[in-house]
Amino acid sequence: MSVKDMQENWEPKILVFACNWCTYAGADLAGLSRLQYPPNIRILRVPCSGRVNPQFVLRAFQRGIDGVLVAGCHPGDCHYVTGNYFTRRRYLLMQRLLQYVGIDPERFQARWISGSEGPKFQQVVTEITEEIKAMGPNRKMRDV
Amino acid sequence: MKYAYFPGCSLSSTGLEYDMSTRKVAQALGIDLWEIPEWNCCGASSAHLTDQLLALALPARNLAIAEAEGLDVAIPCAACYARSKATEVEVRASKEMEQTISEVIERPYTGKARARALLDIFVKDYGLDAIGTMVNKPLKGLKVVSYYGCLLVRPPKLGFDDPEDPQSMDSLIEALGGTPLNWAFKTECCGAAHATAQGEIGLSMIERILSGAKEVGADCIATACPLCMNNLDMRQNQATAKTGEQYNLPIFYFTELMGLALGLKPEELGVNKHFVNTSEVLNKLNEALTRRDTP
Amino acid sequence: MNEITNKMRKIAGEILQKGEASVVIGWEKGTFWYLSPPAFIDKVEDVDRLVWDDFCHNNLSKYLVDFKYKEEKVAIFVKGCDSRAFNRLLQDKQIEREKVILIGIPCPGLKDQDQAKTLGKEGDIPKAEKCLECKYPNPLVYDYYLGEKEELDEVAATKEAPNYSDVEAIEAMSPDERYEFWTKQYDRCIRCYACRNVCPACNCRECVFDQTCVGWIGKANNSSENQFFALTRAMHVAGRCIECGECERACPMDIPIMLLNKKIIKDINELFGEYDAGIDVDSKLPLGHFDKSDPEEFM
Amino acid sequence: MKRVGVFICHCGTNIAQAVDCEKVAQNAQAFPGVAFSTDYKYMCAEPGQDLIKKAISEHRLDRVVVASCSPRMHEPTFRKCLERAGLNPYLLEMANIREHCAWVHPDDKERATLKATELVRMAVAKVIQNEPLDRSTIPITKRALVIGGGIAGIQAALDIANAGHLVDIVEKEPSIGGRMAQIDKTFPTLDCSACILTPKMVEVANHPNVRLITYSEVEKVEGYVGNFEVTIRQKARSVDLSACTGCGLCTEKCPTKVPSEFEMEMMNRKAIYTPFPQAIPNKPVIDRENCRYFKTGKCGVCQKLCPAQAVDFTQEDQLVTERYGAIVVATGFDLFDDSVYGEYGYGRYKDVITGLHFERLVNASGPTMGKIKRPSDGQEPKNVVFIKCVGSRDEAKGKAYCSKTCCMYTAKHATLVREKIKDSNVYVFYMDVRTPGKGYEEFYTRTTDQYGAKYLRGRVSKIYEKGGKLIVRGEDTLLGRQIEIEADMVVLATAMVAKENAAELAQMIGFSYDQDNFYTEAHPKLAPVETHTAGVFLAGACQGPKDIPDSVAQASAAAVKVCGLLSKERMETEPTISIVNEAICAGCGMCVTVCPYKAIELKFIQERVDGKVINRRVASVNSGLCQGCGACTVACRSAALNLKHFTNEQILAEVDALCL
Amino acid sequence: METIELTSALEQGKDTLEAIVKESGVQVTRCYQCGKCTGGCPVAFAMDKAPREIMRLLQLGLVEEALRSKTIWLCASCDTCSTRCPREVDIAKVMETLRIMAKKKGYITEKRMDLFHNLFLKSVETTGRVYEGGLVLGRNILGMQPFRDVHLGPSMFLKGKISPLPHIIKDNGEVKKIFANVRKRGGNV
Repeated sequence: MSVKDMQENWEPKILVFACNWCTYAGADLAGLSRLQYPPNIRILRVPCSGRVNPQFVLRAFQRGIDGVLVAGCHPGDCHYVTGNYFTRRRYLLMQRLLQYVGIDPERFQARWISGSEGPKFQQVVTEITEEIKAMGPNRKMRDV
Repeated sequence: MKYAYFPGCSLSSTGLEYDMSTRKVAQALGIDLWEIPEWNCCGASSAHLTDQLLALALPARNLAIAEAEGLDVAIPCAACYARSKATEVEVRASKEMEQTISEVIERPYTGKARARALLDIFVKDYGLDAIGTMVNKPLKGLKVVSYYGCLLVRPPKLGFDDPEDPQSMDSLIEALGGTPLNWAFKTECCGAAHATAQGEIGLSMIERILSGAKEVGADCIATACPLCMNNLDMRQNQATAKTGEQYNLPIFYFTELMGLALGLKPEELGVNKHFVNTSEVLNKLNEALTRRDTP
Repeated sequence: MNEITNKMRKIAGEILQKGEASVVIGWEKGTFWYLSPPAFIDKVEDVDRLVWDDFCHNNLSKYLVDFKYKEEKVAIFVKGCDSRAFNRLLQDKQIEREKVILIGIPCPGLKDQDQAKTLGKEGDIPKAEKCLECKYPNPLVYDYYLGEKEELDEVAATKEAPNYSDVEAIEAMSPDERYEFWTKQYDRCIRCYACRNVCPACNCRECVFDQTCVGWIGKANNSSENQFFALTRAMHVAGRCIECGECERACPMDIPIMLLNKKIIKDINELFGEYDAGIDVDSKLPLGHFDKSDPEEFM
Repeated sequence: MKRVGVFICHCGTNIAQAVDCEKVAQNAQAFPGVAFSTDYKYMCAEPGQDLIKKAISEHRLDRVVVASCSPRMHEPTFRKCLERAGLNPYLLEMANIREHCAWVHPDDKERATLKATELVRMAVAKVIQNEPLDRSTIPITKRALVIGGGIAGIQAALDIANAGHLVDIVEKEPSIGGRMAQIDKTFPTLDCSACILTPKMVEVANHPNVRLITYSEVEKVEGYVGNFEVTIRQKARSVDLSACTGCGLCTEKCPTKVPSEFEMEMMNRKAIYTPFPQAIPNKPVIDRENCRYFKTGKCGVCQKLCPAQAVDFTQEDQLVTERYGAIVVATGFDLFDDSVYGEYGYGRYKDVITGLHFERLVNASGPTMGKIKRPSDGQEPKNVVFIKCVGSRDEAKGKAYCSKTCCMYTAKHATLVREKIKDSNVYVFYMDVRTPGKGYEEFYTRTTDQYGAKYLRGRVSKIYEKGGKLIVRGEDTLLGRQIEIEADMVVLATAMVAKENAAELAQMIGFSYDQDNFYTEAHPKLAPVETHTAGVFLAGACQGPKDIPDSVAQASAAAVKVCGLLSKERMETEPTISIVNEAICAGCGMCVTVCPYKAIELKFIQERVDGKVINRRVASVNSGLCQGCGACTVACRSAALNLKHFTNEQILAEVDALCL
Repeated sequence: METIELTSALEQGKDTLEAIVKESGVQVTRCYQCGKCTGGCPVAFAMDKAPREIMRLLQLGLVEEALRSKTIWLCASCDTCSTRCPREVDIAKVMETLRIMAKKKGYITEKRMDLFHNLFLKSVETTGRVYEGGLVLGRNILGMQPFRDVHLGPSMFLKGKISPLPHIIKDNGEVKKIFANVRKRGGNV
């Protein structure tokens, strides 16, 4: 296979940290509603977006992930009352820091997706997949 | 205290006495007014109905000149204030707007120079207590209704007082020794340019305000807007002719009342230039003072 | 400076004499004239070792952590940055206020050690980079004070807006340029952890990077692992960094660590409102609380 | 080496038509730790579960991965299955290959199969790290607390008490009764409010299982479901309740007059007073802020005259701490401050009043003995204007929400005016008339048809005074014309808003509230009386605007939830909670500040260091309070805190497995 | 009474409506037709359509009808409506936008108001300021009301309130440039 072929056949792999109560349920709803999206995302279930340690994100990049999405309940709707407010602060900083060291902003994103937002889940992961596909494989921070 | 001074077009013609009294009062209080050299019309009340960018750009030039001088701008005319304030707020809200405006007027303006209503400057910056100590001919017994009109308080994000029941002019009248009366038409529209362009409509709006003031027993109306002054003073005759009601309500710029209370002569303030006779009010004030002087 | 050195020795002597503290932490002359490492004085006769000069770089507050479980009191000299570190440690509950005697020293800004080495004693040695933009050269908290009160006021009046031009220069690069820049830096890292060891914001009992069982980080000394370390540490000291610059000074490989810390400080200020770590002991850590009206970019 | 069993479900054709299940099962064989792998048509059905059980014993499996539908659907099913097979239920992981795979990727079997394989690989990597976890149980304190003694609190307390449980009511005011006591009549039946409320007040006061703690406030809440520890401040009443006979002599002789809050300040009360005649307890309280004795040290008339010697100026606030198994919050509502409407002149014009003023004006025991007189001059108003949605449905100056009750009480007020003043005219400015309640629409129809109230569709723009009349100006939007009405009195249908200190109480107990400070229910449809905090329930208008029947219904519902809880001896808790590695913990307390449940506190442990015993500060998780969100695990830099079942090791293993 | 064929009206008015929403920054759908704007409008008595009705027309896509109304020309820009609107709809801004758009389309239902504004701006452009004497004169002659307010003229003159000649600011090149720059950016002056 030539390099060109490899690039053409390349499919990005995207990790989605989804909180159990909102985004995971939103993804379930997308399924129940048979809303199609590209098969590039892998959901990792956590109780709350506030459980997502920035080190998990860094580790994923080290291991060669092409993109990471952290998703949780909308502010004010957190099952654990305040978890996502901390998520918001933490990842506002983290996002800027990652960009600062050269990670493209498309590769790390955060979104609020509620349990009733199946269509939004579909739309968000479709967009992210397309953005990352357009950029090609991530080679930054990769532990080769 | 020093401010850039933007008199605006009306104050050099129909609102001459507003300009005269403003300068005299500022002088008496020791406020330094630096007239913006070669200021231009702010565009009120036509530009914003014709083109939004023009409406923002015209006042911007004056503000930019003041900014270069490092001064905030004192604006007596309510309409000029509202238009200038709108520009200041928009420019401060967005960098993009700042750039557009600066390009159009070909001068830098960042929103640093603030548009300030003269009334607000007297009440907030100078302070009512300080004004009170300067009063030597208190407006004793003078029943005044404060007429703010539209543009000092609306829209709320530009105005400096409560849009429904503003108090600054009332408290100023009180500090001058007068009696501010509560009334329902503080912020009712006088018809603005309608009186000029749409006589009938304008007149009905004027009547409503005049009878409202009469209803609460006012001796006179205080205003901060040359257009309101024009409508209420110059056209009071026409209103009388239409309704048959004798209003006899002198209209004063609040600066004229300030000047009188500070002991300045009516002529210096331009009080003699009114259409509605002011002598009754002036006599009343003198009488009250004489009564006080002879125990 | 001599005057302050004298005062230091005098007060240290008194404190030890009276038994107010069992040890006084200060600086002494090191192997070279441009080094003034920390000194731990526990005998009155040793107080003359203490010095105050252009090279008293070490942030002494960090050493208080070593005395956490000792019963006796410790006296310590603090510059502006040492005092901010002290406040931070207090906030992190790593020390107790009443167990420490703080002796404040107004700091005129220290000199660059590396330059000193090359320029020699007689050379015109420039200020250390970390001291150029110092907002708080004077101690914010102290029990004794070895300067004039006026100096404090003067300094308070000349506080300037922080200069982020170095951070902005990197922000202005393209993502690939930025990545290249940082990779070049962290390729050099030997993971000696000197930055961590000297940092008063790094006050964990056991650092995650020492926890091999969990596998937070691999043993390999490569760019990827080094960046994982750098970014994780930057996040861990977010809101805690008091800008003493010790990490960068301690780094044997000259990695511009403060460029990461300053970026976070800049972002915290922009995102969550003005915050300087270690100024107000009652303030909450930027990542330890939230505001419902924080910027909303994740819709 | 762990022995993982992998079970791929076809879900009929739901999964199988988009994912090659057989292939996934084959692929899984190769994953480290997998000892057995198979696929089957319906894993959740009886035969499927049997298959799992059989495989567990035959292949000595100690971990199970089921790849099927969402764990939100069948995790409990398969956990039970493991339990029946003798395995700890927490040794299960699920890979969601239906909702997250087959159903969303129906047209690309190859890549869907690849994705399913990877999801299984992640689950296998995680399950290898799973530990057996045990659910623990905690005892339950058999007493409930009701905060607020209005109609909702009274109803909840009565229902709990009648079920045989002990219950305390804490009421801030000197008497129970709440807002309903102020109201004159109730819609749509026009029953006298006091006539139906007072018997309930008496019943609850006399109930052997109920204790009233009036003139008191909750000051601190600690603990967790089944074991709340509540500190209550009993404010100094200055009257010994056990000695006082309620004869009323003190009130009669007290020389100090104060505007009565109960009468909306349209009448005076004394400094020593009972808020209203039917108050319970019907014993006075001294308002120390206004009492002459407390202000000047002189007077003391009440004390001198009291035949029972019950007046005690030396009383002080008392703090009592009680334990409760459950809490019902029924703190009610406040009224919106209408003075923000400068254009309506509330506060400037005496005859512009609120609906609650009107309730007192029309009440037979109110300041006018039930004769409607306008406040300015005591004249009977002939033209009365009602304005609805004042403060409600108003994003600019008020609240965005509908206050729900105003349409009906305004109809009631209109009816009462027309009934009491025969030659009156009643105008009601409205935007919509909302009458969704039994008999409500009929009542409204009567108001217009039978009582002749004129309904005008439009929001009033301005009210001003002219010639002793209030001129009300608005638009009749159905005509498209400006209208003016010369009114003698204007009644504003004021919005219901959350209590001033609502947020404070919610933070104290630890549950959430919305942007308007109304308390948030756990689920708007399916858990409308629960909060997100176990053991804390909501009743009445503290949750959102409600009328009396809604409040009473919700109170009874909350009571049932409380009874359900109190009827158990012990309760089970989820084991997926945080744990502290004390050896690592530096005791910085970051975890304490981020925990939304106040489940972590710092404690001291003793340790030997260099031969000396020292006290070292470390974090400690209260397993009853921790809900397992994991916020603390990220706040802890040194990872001294970890979340069971979602440990750092587990998540890292999943990340690694995905990226292989 | 004419029946409105709503389906096609909505379709036809779509683009103009979008332009109005974009220009004014006001989401017309937010209006819930309570009428508080109209109730307080000081000029409503003279209007052919209440301000609320203008908003309704826009909601239904009947943009043409709104653009041809007298109301948009009679609005005195006093902002009472916007200030009182419970949903914070800036109705005055909508009126402003409609008027600018009507002018572009050549629908000038109130010629005298339009004339006034034209003369006003002409004066600003040529002299830098408004020459009120000229404004009154020009309006009368061009507006076919030659004798309106003439009785006021002499006394104004005597009181020094109208000068016989316009005041022209020295730097007027700058003001002219502002007009030119606005036109360059597609301004509607």
